[in-house]
Amino acid sequence: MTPDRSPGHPAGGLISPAENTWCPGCGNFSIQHMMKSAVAELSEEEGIPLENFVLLGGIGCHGKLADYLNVNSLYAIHGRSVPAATGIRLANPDLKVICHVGDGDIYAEGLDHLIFAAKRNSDITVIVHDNRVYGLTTGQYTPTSPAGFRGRSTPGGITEHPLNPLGLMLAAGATYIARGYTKKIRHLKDLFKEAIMHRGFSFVDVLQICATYFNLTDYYNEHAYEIPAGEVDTGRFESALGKIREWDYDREAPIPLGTFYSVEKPVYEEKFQVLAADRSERRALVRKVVEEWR
Amino acid sequence: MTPDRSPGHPAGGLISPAENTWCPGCGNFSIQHMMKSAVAELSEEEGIPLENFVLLGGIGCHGKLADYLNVNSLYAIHGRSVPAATGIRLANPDLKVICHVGDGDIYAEGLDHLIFAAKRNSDITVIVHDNRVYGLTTGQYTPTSPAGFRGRSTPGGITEHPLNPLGLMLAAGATYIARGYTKKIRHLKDLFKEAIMHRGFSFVDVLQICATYFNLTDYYNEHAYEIPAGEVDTGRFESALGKIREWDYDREAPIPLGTFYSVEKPVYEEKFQVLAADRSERRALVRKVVEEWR
Amino acid sequence: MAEYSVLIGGKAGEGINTAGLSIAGLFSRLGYRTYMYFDYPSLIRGGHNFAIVRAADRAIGAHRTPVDVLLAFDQNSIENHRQKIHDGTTVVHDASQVVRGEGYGLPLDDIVKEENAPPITKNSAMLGALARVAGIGREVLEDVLRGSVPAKHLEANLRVAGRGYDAVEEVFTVKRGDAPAFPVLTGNEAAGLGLVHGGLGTYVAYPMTPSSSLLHFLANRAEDLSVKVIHPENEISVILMALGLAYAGEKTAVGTSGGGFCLMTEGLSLAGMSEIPVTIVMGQRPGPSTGLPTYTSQTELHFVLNAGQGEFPRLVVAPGDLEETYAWSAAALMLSWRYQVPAIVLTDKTLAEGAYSFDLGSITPPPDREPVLWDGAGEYRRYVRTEDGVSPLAFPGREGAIVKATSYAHDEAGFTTEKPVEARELQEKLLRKGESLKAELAAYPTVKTYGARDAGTTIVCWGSQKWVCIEAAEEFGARVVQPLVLSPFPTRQWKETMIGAGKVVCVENNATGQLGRLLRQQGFDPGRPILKYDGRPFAVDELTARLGEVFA
Amino acid sequence: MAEYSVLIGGKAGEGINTAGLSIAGLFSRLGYRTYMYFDYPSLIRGGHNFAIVRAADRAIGAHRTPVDVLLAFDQNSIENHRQKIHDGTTVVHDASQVVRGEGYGLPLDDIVKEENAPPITKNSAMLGALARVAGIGREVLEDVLRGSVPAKHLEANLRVAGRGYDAVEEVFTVKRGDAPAFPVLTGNEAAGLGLVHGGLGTYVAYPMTPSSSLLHFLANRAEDLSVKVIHPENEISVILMALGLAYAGEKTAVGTSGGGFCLMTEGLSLAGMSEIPVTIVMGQRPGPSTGLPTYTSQTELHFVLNAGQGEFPRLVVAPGDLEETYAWSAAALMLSWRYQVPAIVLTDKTLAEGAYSFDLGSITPPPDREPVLWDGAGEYRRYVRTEDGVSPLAFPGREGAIVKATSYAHDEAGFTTEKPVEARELQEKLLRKGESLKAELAAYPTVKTYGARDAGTTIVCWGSQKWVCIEAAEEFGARVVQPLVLSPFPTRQWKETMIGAGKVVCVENNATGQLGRLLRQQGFDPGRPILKYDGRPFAVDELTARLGEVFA
Ligand SMILES: Cc1ncc(C[n+]2csc(CCOP(=O)(O)OP(=O)(O)O)c2C)c(N)n1
Ligand SMILES: Cc1ncc(C[n+]2csc(CCOP(=O)(O)OP(=O)(O)O)c2C)c(N)n1
Ligand code: SF4
Ligand code: SF4
Ligand SMILES: [Mg+2]
Ligand SMILES: [Mg+2]
Repeated sequence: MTPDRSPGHPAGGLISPAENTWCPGCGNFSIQHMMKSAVAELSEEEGIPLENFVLLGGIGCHGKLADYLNVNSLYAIHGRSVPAATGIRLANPDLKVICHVGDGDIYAEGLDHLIFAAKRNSDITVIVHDNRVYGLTTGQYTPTSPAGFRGRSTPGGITEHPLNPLGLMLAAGATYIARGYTKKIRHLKDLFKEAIMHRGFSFVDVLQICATYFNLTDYYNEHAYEIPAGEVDTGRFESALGKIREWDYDREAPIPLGTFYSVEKPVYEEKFQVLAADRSERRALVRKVVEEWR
Repeated sequence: MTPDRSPGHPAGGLISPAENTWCPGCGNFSIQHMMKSAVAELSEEEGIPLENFVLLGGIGCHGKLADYLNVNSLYAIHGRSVPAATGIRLANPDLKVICHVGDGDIYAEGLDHLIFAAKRNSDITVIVHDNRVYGLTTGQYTPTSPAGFRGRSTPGGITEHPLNPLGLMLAAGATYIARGYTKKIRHLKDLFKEAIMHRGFSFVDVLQICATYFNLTDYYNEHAYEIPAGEVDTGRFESALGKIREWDYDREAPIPLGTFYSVEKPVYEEKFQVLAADRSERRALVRKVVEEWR
Repeated sequence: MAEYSVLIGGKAGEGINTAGLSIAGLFSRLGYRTYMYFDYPSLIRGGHNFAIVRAADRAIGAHRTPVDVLLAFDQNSIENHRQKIHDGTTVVHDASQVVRGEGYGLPLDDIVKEENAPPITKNSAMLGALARVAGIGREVLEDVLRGSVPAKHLEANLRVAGRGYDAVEEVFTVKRGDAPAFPVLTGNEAAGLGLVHGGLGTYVAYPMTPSSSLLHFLANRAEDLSVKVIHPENEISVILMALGLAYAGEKTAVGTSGGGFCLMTEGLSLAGMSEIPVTIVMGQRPGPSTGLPTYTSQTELHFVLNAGQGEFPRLVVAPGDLEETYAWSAAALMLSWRYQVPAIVLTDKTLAEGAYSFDLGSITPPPDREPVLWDGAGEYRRYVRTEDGVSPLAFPGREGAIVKATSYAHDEAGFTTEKPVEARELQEKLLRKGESLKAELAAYPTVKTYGARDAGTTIVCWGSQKWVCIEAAEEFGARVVQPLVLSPFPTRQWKETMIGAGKVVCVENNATGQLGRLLRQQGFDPGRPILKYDGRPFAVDELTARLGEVFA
Repeated sequence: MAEYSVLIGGKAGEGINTAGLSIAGLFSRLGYRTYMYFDYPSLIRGGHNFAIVRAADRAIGAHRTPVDVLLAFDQNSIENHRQKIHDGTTVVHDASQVVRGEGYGLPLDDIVKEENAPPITKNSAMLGALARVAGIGREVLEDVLRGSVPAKHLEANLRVAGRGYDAVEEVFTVKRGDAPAFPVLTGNEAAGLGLVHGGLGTYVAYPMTPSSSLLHFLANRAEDLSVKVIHPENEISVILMALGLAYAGEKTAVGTSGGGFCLMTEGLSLAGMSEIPVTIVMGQRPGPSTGLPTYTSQTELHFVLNAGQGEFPRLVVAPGDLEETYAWSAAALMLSWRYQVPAIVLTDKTLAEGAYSFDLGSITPPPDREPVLWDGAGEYRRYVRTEDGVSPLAFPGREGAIVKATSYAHDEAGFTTEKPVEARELQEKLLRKGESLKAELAAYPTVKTYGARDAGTTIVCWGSQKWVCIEAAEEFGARVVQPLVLSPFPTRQWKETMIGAGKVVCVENNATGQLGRLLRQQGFDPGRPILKYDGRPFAVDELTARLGEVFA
């Protein structure tokens, strides 16, 4: 398929008419626009028809992205879009399935699904809008909030330490692990494209600015850096882990951005590409099974 | 409290009158008896009253242990005993709370709870009866079944690779991580005691023989070995991880048994040891809050 | 009628279920319709399992307490069933296990040793003994074994069966019936086949009694039936994967029991709002909570009718035997797609794991219903308002369509809205689909009756308790009325059917009379409740006695 | 009656909710009872939020469409509310934002700049303007600000408020009423305080509108009220932690809304079987699924009545205002412990997030009920069978007791059983507790009525719609009947209350008439349904019009 097969969907048309209700200064805008560009560019460069992209949204500020892009979408429920994504990919191997999820959404409510998608090497992409706070429910701590964080459910500050989601993903068997930051949009777009094109499960934790409840812009601007080429051997577990552990979402430390891990493994859904039969063929099969019953 | 304060509960009396319905040769017997001894010995050695032990069971063959020991127990639901355990510990800091869970139970159905108990450093002990199969539902694959495993839901064999639960626990922030084997009962008992006495979250993955659906006795006997003293620095993440990765529940490799990791961190429940008030005191507080409302 | 009842009992792990199915096969081969009740506790080896196989010269679907032959592998299999033994009962027992035996003792340990056969062949010895006791020819016995035992074990089984045959005497003579030799299937197997008939592409499930055997059956026959079978990490994942599959165009069903269904309720509500079709096979067992996991109940009717937040239509059907299970599983799947509503096939352990003669030829298949697909004209709007409430479907990957499905209140294109008028219209659209579905169902056999309309006494029942009611009703010349569809409730059909019902009783396997409650809610009088809630289904004679108290 | 209605509108993030509460405070201070309806979409900044504050010289709990004063921070706050403006309405707007303004324009940007005050003080300017328009003295205004604004911001607020005061004229005069200055609380706050009154030790919740503010309130006041507040990873964990806490003796409540409640249903059934008490505050909002997350509905009645597999008693109460919320939250917690059943306090967004004058002194507290505790004699058996079905409690750590709680069918000691007789007895024990609870509730005000018994027309309603019905009923001289307890249903009280009810209507915030369905199920005629299902509660005038259609 050549890129100009979809003239009705220029990249500009990818922004939907839905009214955008994110706060001024919200990092979600960067994610939205970089995902839009990533989709448009992949469609052009790789000849993927625009109708073959599917976005899923969790519930939270992040999930609104499903409304804001003019792309197929399943705006699902809190914490549960990842298994739905696997279902979509199972039904149609041509689809590029991308989950936009939140840190409360997928690291708290639905963490097991994330781990199993990684374990299976389900051929989907998960973009976590990691603002380290529950935005839409007005500011509670999440699994990546730093120790001491005072949210509305924990006004005294939490004593817990955050999860390092990249470390968890590595332990779970994810085959692509990256981190982006909403103030580095070009870099973010490249990560999105890489993740989407990765065969198998791809995971991008995006440090997303929440302008209203947890604005870490200064902190991130000070600490975040793009991993220089060659500094990580993305094919090696130990090398990836070393880099992943450089910052633990808690300590004051340099925050590496980029791709930490990228390997090939058999894709879960491919084992199920059995012959599809239509209904009347299936009925013949039923009759056969009953006739030869034992 | 001196050990002989509980004359009504000699260690022998710890076996309940409930009829035992495990299969002959099942590894659960070892876990039951070693937990019984661990409890009895801790009661004697540490002066922990027997009534301060609470066992929780998941649902599966493993969970029956809750019936089989004459100790306080909450025989809960599939995959969900870990948060109940945290609740128990929150209510009463004197209790030693021990979850007996299954690999289907806690690595599949309820994995998020396990990870969060570790993240919080909840002061409970989790013993996983890891027979790497769903026993009570007659033999399906679990998250620790090896690639190629043919279960009743996957007669063609799975293409997925297993999770390494110890690796996940380390990534989640567990402060005590160990592995036992039901054919090394003395070692198992020592691990149980160590885990129960650990302040904070303790986790023991027990390679448990399922005599009926997945009998790995020969394989384990051949590969399993106790980690020699000093070979792991249990206070160091990297050292623990190296040992944890020696065997990944899949490859043919030596299987280390013993304690991989053991560190101290603040205990989750301790932050909630607020002054307990009785009901009439609480009512006075309510009145005060209303009177001073703003 | 000619009928025979055989109980076979032993320990879990000894193959009692399979042995029971072989006994059913024996009678099938002779031209009888069979039914098997299988009773087992929640353990893997040991304990006490038993199967009661009943065969008759007409359709049946329930057991009776007294048995003609009792085949006992151990002492429990005699002691636990004393009340089933009467003067005419022939007892055959394993003399190596049973000390206080009666009837014929077979030294099974010796027999398998002498025949150099594996222990599992002891079942064949019992089958042989049964054949002889029942005056069934050796050639029929061997025929049945040939049809059920894998080739490499056949010889040993034939030898051991012969030993059983020779060790006892003919007590009575089963005459050849005239039914064809129907295969013997469980309710779960019929459900699986029915779903495939309806167009199933993928089945997703997490194991849970009594629905696990549906998962196992479809997994085992996945290639034969051209379906995909997926077993994910838990039931939340099950329902969400199913919705993902269906959103992308794949006809998908899931199976579970009460505890797993709890975990699916949030996904069910998502299905309701997003209008993504899914069919749930819900096998009831006694709760609350883990309860009696391997036993039976009819306790989830109101739960499935009301599960999930918000108000949305759903199809709930409760078949009562294999043919209904097949037909309504197919119909549920098709109607779920036609109206984009969730469908629930409500079974229970009695039906799901019970085995019955299956007459595929006798089934009137439900009408073929196709989903309404987008015609490709204009701009695609996933939730376009239509008269019957159904919006045409397109699936991602279709050129020209942007398919936006959502859990939020939404406008026609699928974008979130919070406007009061749109919210109201959306709710009305959903309810309109329910009305359309209800209208369509008017042409389906949603309420079935058995017996004479002017009987003057009526037994109302649902699901697996249908056949026991039919048999018990005969003793009283009563009529049986069974709703097949519980939602949308077939109000008109019910009203018409119940005209002149006379004295009414409502038979259920629960403690609170759930169908009775539903009937009252619909404005009907459910009559006197007859309830059983010990985890076991009614036996015909037991129900007859209970009915006697009311009808006397 | 003397009454005033003020609407304040602006963008999310501008503090409209707080401003509304200050307005309510102003009227409270003057001796009025107040009610505030707060309307906001699901977003954090921008959009359109508004509060309608109504004050009257007697108890109220509903809004009316026409307003006396409209305070508009932006254009939307005028345009969206055209139908609320009438001849007598005074409009005050922020002239820096509103271009097509009417009434008084305040240059709020200039004012805060000139006063060197933070933007949030614009609310005080509006409050000042309102005070002047309503003829309320400056000293009252300042008093209210002193009572609500933190000390360090007080000065700036006073200055800005004064600017607002000075910029407009007196239009009417609010006379001093004679009620004491009641504090203004939300339903969630009353629920939290009521739970503490009932003995709450720990509150566990995962955030979800409309119950999040209960979590925030208790977390904020945890020390003041001596409770622990826990926010775990999801709702499954919430309910299981709560059950663990209660098993170990801690009185625990949880809060959620429909989607979260779905995830708690398996734990609810566990509570039913294991007989571990838990109180669930269930705030309804419009579904299905995510639906309209910040709006209101009464759609989960049958879901909460039937959620969870198996059959077990539960207490379901639906308070209709703050005093009922306080009393019944306390009662729910105590009765849940007394009968070892789950209790559900069913609220909705209207009640949970609506604000009302709270008269703690007027509340007749529910009877103090204590859990039945083990007397220490003999061997402890957790599930010993008793006449009323309640087994004495002991908690782990108690010497001499081995406390075995379980999800399985069990014997008296708590060991698993699969025996039919024990299973039946267990089920009967559970139901017996429901009967005992029902008997006890006979002494509670489970059905409330307002208006004359011989009115000849009756409005039935439940929960938050109580007050709008009371007001609308007055126009027709109709009587209002409100069930406070929905399960176990107060059959006798209902029957007695409805004698001579005459023409009956049933008012609900849902599309299918859920209370109506419940009444029919209980054998009562619910009358004509009057339903609203656009996510908004009825306004008094709106309901009056709808009633007029029926009563005319
Ligand atoms: C089952 C369930 N529980 C709770 C909620 C309420 N809820 C909506 S959004 C949200 C928080 C979202 O936080 P996060 O995922 O971090 O997203 P963000 O708003 O920060 O993008 C919650 C708890 C819900 N919708 N469903
Ligand atoms: C919510 C729910 N889903 C499914 C089940 C059915 N079930 C009971 S035991 C079990 C498997 C247990 O496997 P595992 O945890 O490995 O325990 P094992 O029997 O091997 O000890 C399952 C799936 C259940 N009880 N509850
Ligand atoms: S609350 Fe935070 S995450 Fe949500 S829209 Fe506003 S800035 Fe963005
Ligand atoms: S099935 Fe396996 S785990 Fe279960 S009791 Fe038998 S041997 Fe043990
Ligand atoms: Mg977030
Ligand atoms: Mg297991």
